[in-house]
Amino acid sequence: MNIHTVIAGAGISGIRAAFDLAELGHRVVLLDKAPSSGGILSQLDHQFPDNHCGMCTLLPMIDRDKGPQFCLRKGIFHDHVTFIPSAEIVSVKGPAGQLSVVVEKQHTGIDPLKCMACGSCESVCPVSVPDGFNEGYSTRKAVFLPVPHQIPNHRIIDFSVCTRCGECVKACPVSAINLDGEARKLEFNPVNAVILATGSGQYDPAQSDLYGFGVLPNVVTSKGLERIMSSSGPSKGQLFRPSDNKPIKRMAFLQCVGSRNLMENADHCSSVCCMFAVKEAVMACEKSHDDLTVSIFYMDMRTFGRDFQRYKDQAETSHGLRFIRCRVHSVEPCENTDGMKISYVNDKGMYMEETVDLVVLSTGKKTGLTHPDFYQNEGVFALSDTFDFKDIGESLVAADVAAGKAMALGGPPHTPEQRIFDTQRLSKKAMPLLVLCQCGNNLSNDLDLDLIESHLSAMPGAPQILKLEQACGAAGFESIGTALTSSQANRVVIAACNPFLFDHKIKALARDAQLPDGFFKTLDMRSHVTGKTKNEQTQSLLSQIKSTVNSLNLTLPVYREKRTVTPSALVVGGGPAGLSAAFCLASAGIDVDLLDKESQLGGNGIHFSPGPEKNSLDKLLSSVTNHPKIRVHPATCLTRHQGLAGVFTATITTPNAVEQKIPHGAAIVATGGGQAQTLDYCASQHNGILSVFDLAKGLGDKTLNPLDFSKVVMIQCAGTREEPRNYCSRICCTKALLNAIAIKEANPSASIHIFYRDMMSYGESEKIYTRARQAGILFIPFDLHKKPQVAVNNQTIHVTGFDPVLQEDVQLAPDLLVLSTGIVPTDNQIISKIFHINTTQDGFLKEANSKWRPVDSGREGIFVCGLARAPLGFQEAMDEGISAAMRALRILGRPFLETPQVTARVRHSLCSRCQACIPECPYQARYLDEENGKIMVDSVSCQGCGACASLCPNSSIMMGQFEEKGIMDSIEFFLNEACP
Amino acid sequence: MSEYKPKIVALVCNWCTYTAADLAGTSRLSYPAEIRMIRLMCTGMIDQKYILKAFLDGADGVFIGGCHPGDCHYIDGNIKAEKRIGGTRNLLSQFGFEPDRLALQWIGASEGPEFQHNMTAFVERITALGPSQVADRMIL
Amino acid sequence: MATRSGLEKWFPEFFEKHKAFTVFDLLVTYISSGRITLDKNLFTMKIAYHDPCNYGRKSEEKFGHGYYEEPRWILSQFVSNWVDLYPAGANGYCCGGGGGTMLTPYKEVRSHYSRKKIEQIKRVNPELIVLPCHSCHGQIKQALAENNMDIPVKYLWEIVAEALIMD
Amino acid sequence: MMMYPLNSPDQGIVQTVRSMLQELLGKKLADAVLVLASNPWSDVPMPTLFTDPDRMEGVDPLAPVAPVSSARQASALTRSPSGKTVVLVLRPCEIRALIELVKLNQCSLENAIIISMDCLGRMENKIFSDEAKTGPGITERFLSSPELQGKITTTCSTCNDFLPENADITLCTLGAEPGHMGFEALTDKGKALLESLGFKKGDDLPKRKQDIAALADKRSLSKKELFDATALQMSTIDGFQTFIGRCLNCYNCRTACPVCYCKECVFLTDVFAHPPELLLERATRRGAVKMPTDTSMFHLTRLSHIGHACVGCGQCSSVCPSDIQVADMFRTVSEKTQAFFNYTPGRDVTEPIPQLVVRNGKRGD
Amino acid sequence: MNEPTDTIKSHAPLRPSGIKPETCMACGTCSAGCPITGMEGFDPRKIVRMVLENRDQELIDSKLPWLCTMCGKCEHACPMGINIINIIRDIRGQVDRDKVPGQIHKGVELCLETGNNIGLPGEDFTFIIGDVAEEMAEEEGFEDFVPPIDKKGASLLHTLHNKLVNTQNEDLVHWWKIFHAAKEDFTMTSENWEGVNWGLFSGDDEAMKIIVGRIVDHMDTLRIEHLMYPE
Repeated sequence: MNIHTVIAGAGISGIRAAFDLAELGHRVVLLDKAPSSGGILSQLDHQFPDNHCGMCTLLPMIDRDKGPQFCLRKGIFHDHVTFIPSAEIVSVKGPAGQLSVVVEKQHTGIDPLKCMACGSCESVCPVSVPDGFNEGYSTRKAVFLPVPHQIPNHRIIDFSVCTRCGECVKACPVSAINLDGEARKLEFNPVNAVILATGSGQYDPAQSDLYGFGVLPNVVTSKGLERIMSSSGPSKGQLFRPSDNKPIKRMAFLQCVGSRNLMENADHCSSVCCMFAVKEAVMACEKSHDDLTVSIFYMDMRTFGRDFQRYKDQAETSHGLRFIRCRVHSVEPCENTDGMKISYVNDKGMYMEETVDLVVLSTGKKTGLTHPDFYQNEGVFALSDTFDFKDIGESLVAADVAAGKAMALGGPPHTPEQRIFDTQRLSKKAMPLLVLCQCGNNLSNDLDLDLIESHLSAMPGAPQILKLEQACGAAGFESIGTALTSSQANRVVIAACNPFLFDHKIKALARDAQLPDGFFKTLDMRSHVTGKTKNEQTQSLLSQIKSTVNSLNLTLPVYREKRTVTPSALVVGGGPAGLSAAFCLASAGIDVDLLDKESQLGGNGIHFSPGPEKNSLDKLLSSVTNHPKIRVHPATCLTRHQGLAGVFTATITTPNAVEQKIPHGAAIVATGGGQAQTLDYCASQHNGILSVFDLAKGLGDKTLNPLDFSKVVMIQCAGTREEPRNYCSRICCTKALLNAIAIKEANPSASIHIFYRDMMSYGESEKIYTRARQAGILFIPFDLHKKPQVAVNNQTIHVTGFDPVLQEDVQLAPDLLVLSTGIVPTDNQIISKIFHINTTQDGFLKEANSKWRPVDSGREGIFVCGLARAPLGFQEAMDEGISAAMRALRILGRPFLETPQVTARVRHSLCSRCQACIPECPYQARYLDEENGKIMVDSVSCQGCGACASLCPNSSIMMGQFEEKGIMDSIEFFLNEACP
Repeated sequence: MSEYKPKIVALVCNWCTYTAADLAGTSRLSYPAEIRMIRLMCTGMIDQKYILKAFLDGADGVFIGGCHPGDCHYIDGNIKAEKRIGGTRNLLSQFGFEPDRLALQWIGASEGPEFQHNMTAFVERITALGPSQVADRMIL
Repeated sequence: MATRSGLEKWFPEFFEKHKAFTVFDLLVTYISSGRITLDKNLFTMKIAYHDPCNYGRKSEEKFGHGYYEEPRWILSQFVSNWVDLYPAGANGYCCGGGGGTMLTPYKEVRSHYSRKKIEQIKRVNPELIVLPCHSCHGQIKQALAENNMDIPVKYLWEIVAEALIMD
Repeated sequence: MMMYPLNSPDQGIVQTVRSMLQELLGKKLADAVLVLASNPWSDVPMPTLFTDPDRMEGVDPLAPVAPVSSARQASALTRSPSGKTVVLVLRPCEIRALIELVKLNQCSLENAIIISMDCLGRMENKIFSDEAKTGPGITERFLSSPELQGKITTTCSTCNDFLPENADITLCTLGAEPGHMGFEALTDKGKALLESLGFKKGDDLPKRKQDIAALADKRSLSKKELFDATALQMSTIDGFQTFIGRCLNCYNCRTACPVCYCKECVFLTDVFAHPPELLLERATRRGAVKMPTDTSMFHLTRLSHIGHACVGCGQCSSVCPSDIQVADMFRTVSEKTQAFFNYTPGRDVTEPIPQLVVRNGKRGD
Repeated sequence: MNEPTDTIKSHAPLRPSGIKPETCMACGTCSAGCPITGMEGFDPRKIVRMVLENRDQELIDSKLPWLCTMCGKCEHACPMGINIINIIRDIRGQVDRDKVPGQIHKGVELCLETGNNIGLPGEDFTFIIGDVAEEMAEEEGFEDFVPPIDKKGASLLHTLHNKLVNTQNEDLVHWWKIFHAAKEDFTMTSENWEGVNWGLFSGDDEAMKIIVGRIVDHMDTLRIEHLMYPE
């Protein structure tokens, strides 16, 4: 099989990049150094804002049948993605497009093809070592399951601790263990591209003598706490103190451990730790029913995501979290208890000491990681800032950008698989074939298969039965194939173990037999058969088989709507996000209509002063305007948008008031934002009071001269990060820092004071903050209840503030006062109505899911990016544009969209048109076809949740494979099992 | 008459609780044999008829397991289910069904132990309640 | 500390003609070369070791090496039950008498400072405290007395001297 | 609230009302009127749609009978926009049902004028027919005879929602001296209509408040008795089973029910079309199974589908060929369902249906 | 407004990392870790802040620099590597000598005058040494011990902490015993025997240099090869 892309690192970014490309029809090899997929997220069950998982939201939504339809934590199963665990790329050679990629796959001791995951090996292994999955808070054997919930769930051997005693080899019933194997080299050639998504490690706090990590048992890392609170963790989700399993009453988080520290060579912010800590604090409070005091010791709470500030505020008010602005020096044990003492200086400048039961270290990213030597080879794309910590949403955007680069190297044009169905066979009465695996006779102790066989033959719609010694092997599958050819069976139930493993093979069987995939069902004979006695287990299996056979018998072929996709895109807004989206789409061969209400493209970028940002925008602008695939519509408004994913129509009004219709397959909304206005701080009362953006512009175009300013005061968060605009605009702090540095560099004698609440120099912009301090700029933090006061008297600006370090008032009379007023979206009121998409309470376009679907709107085929969605920087906006384009390509990149198997269908003859199902659909996949007076399902947007079906009182909605009758019958079978 | 064994139908969502059940299964965390599990894509898919059917057909308990709020693969199917099931429980309670016989629990994908614990507890609870009043009636 | 930095700063040529040793260097040399032998049965009580700032942090910063390992090596040669205070080494607490504060009239501040040392000592509860600094010796003795704690304090070289086996 | 009293109208109450409705058409204030009217072919008045005022001689909206819930007819009339103004003369329970149907997009009130009345109840068809035969003017007789008023259905005699809500005009008889009545405007639309018909605003009917309170007390008391008894019977599945024991799966109740809006009931679809094997298997397991099957399932399902929306009209009981007091069960159970959801059917078109909308109360547009 | 140039900030000695005090982000680590934060207004972070604002004189006039033990625990954890100890020492050095509190400067003066910090006359010193040595010689194994003073060509120079010849004579013998056992050819000096250099604490580089110079002189004049650092 041709491999188009090899992706190293199966963390969330790697998975996303893999799905991106797989959805475009590329074949992808995804590998990970670890024996499991999911990266750090396999250990983290909960993500804010809802503090639960939701990882499955990442699964492909278009052409769902190609992807897995179960929890992503279990593993990666996609027709176009091959996952190789315990493997690393060792070399990449050759030109882009024809790379030769050599991968080394570790020998893990257990042959996955033989292993049946019985666990006998583990039970006899004499070794016990700390379990890394639980951050050392539990133990594991040398042969172990690296991630308990993952599939395939065969164990691996950790040869670094294995004593080679051979007990496991003896215990294995299927001789799957080989202690002497060696790493294997696999070569993929030719490969289009390689994506490096290997991620970052975490700073090891044991390397510091300050925090007592590794010495004091109740000092844990944030990841450690996550494990302690996890259901799959050492205490099964109970929040206990590691040293003595006592409940925790007081907990302290220490932020910036290993970050923002020049002495650790860490002049960066790790970006995610603040919100991570707040989330964990909230979870801990919830777990302990708020019988817990949590203190978070911080320098700046970096709530720079659009919705983070409110999340933090909410956490503070509802759980009484204490936020203490002081970096803690070190952690000391208490006398006579397992508690710890922490000292700090409070906001009154007083030295305080307190005792806590648990100290959580918010450890930042690891430093000093280096790229492999092939990193800069042509065709190798590392995720931007591979080694940085990023919020999930941002990681996905970065993955999309890398996938976009890989895609640009060319891949297959999407040629959907042409499935032929044996209509004659399908139209016949349901004839099921039941495959009963005897698992090499291993099941005979637990199950009486003969009895099952005899009982089933008496059942109405009785299945033809094929008993196999081992269904999972190649021979087994061959026999099933033969049985299908030689019989008229048109439904298949395979009762075996580990059905997840069969996913691929079953699809192949279905293809050969010319039957829909959904006509094949697997039944897990091991994990889902309950009961203690053989009789109980046999009965349990029997009723499950009956129910499965029955519901399959009732399953009808799905009418597969083929919707021909209009292969062009609409991009609304010609700022950085819109431009980069348009260019990405055009590069993939898609026609783009780019609309901007202004006559000049560039959005906020037109004010950029000369520099790298301006250069890259100019380059993008010229690429866009000169691209043959892009039609630019300047000074044009969008007035109407109708249709469904793949077949939209937009109505636009040109400058000379002509209406025009533009058909397109997907739309990207990038209508941008601008600087907010404020009335605070005497904003408009003196011409020496400017906004941070106006100052940047003035310094850039030289209309303002730094030498004119001798005393400068800047106030951050002016009118923002408090209700009603309670969000961080993300870029003002960095802009203010750069402004200040520019002034100071040109005019070293100028004094500059910056009043700030939390300096949001996240990630690498921390370096700018450091540089600003070193330039002699003075920073004074303030709280909402002690804002600096500004007055304008006799043409003089007076600023009075309070310096909490000195505990003194500061009086300044600057000749320039700069306010960071933040960012607000433009036009979203109208645009959200035109597209029928939602906005946040602040008027930003709301994405479907801030973590997992960061640029999807709630409606399939419409994507949101840039400032219209959230405040962000120039590069971030361009990246989001690409991300949106990649999402759009899932639709635009294929000639037609097909109905997946589990999809709602309306039986119009029954439908009363009450329309209750329309608002009930979480994907806006239902609509009233007014012309025909029918309720319709947009079968592309429908994800098969069935909320409509359960709602509809006269069952006019059918869910493919989950028909009401089948479920009702199953209930009846289960409740009326006759003892065989 | 041998020891009373309740009949229990579990309607579980594909993404979370079924995954947890699977994890419990593969982790060899055994749960009571009385449970008969039906996998649905989402708890939001649960028609009230399924619950009525189960009780009228002699189930002693109906267990519904879904994703935690906020966790739903389909955004809010679980919340819809919660509301609907609340109504059904209210209805059944008027006909003398103990409300405890119908349980709705959130069990996340990685919560294998929770699944086991919940199932065991539910079976215990139902066993303590004894057979449903429908048992051995000829109604349907 | 003062002498060494003074020499390095103003008399760099000193080191061309002479060699200088710290107390640890000498003791390590004497012990490891067998020039002195120590009685291993004399110090069996629980002994806590205190790191003076001068030999630790400041030495580390000024001269690139903190004397953390050496004294512990010396102790290990003849003391069976010595323990560290927590935190020790580079993050250890000053006795409270550093920086010449023993010579200032701010006794109250000094005692306040030494409460940390006392807390540390209490957590370990030793029978003897050993340290290699005259200042620390004075300050810790004083602090113990102020806290009514009856724990003897000895110089590192003092217990070496006491354990000498003379042939 | 505005009362337009009519003291001792010459023509009598029935004719007064009739004339008023005729005038609405005559003055082109409405395009059509849906109202109960007798006709030569039926012994009970039937809902009738009039466009010609001259054909309205049989109009008798206050007649104590309702052979069918007019809500269904009203719904059929307004299902899709006709552009015509229709006057709907409905009982309070029928309006409530109509409001529920509006929420389910089964009809629209956009161009409707709703006229309702102080509802003193209705008789079963047979009783009405018998009483009507005893002499002329059954309606007028009913309005003034406590004895006849005692012959209304159990549902009506236990109904304390006898005053209309969401109507434009109420035909008021409660509190009026015998033979007197009043027109009450509940909305601006109603007020404008009455005034353009030349009615004069006046005082409230003299005893109206007392009469309403007295009737409410009486009805509430009997309602409580009925509900208590029914709830007791429903409190076990055996009691329920006994209650519906005679059910023959005719689905009359659901056909008559004004809020059971499905085009085709799910019980008539393949979901409940059991093959013989299944029926036999059921019987085999239990040794005996009552036929027809799924009757319990039917009633419970209906309760769970529309319990929240039951407006207590009693049509289900009236149409049951097996004399099952379906309405008693429905009303008793639904009262608790409605309390559970804190929902009152028919109160307000904007009140969301509890089981349907959970998406942050937000409907897509 | 022009920045004054000769400020503590401007000449605050840099740590080897070359970090300027301006790098301070006022995170509070130093103050949180200093055991005397809050005592008499002492607060390392505040001191750094004042230095950054060129409020040198306020610091020089205060007793704050004299409260600090210069232990360096603050610096140890300082994420920005600010050299707080040297700032303290810089301030101490700028204090008028007659305003240096307590014994520190007096000791320095005495040392410059008399060769030791307590102004012990030479004959008293010789007497004490002799007396203690006699006592020690009574112990088994040290019978032949004679304290070497001003021994030319000795191998090792041994300076003394003034308190050993002052209040704590009994502690003189430990090193003598060790040297004796190790057969070390050491010597003390009769003049300028002081091993402690309080110029370090008072911030007095000039005095410090003189006192260190005396040791160099000893080594040269007595032709001693090795020096045991006093502290």
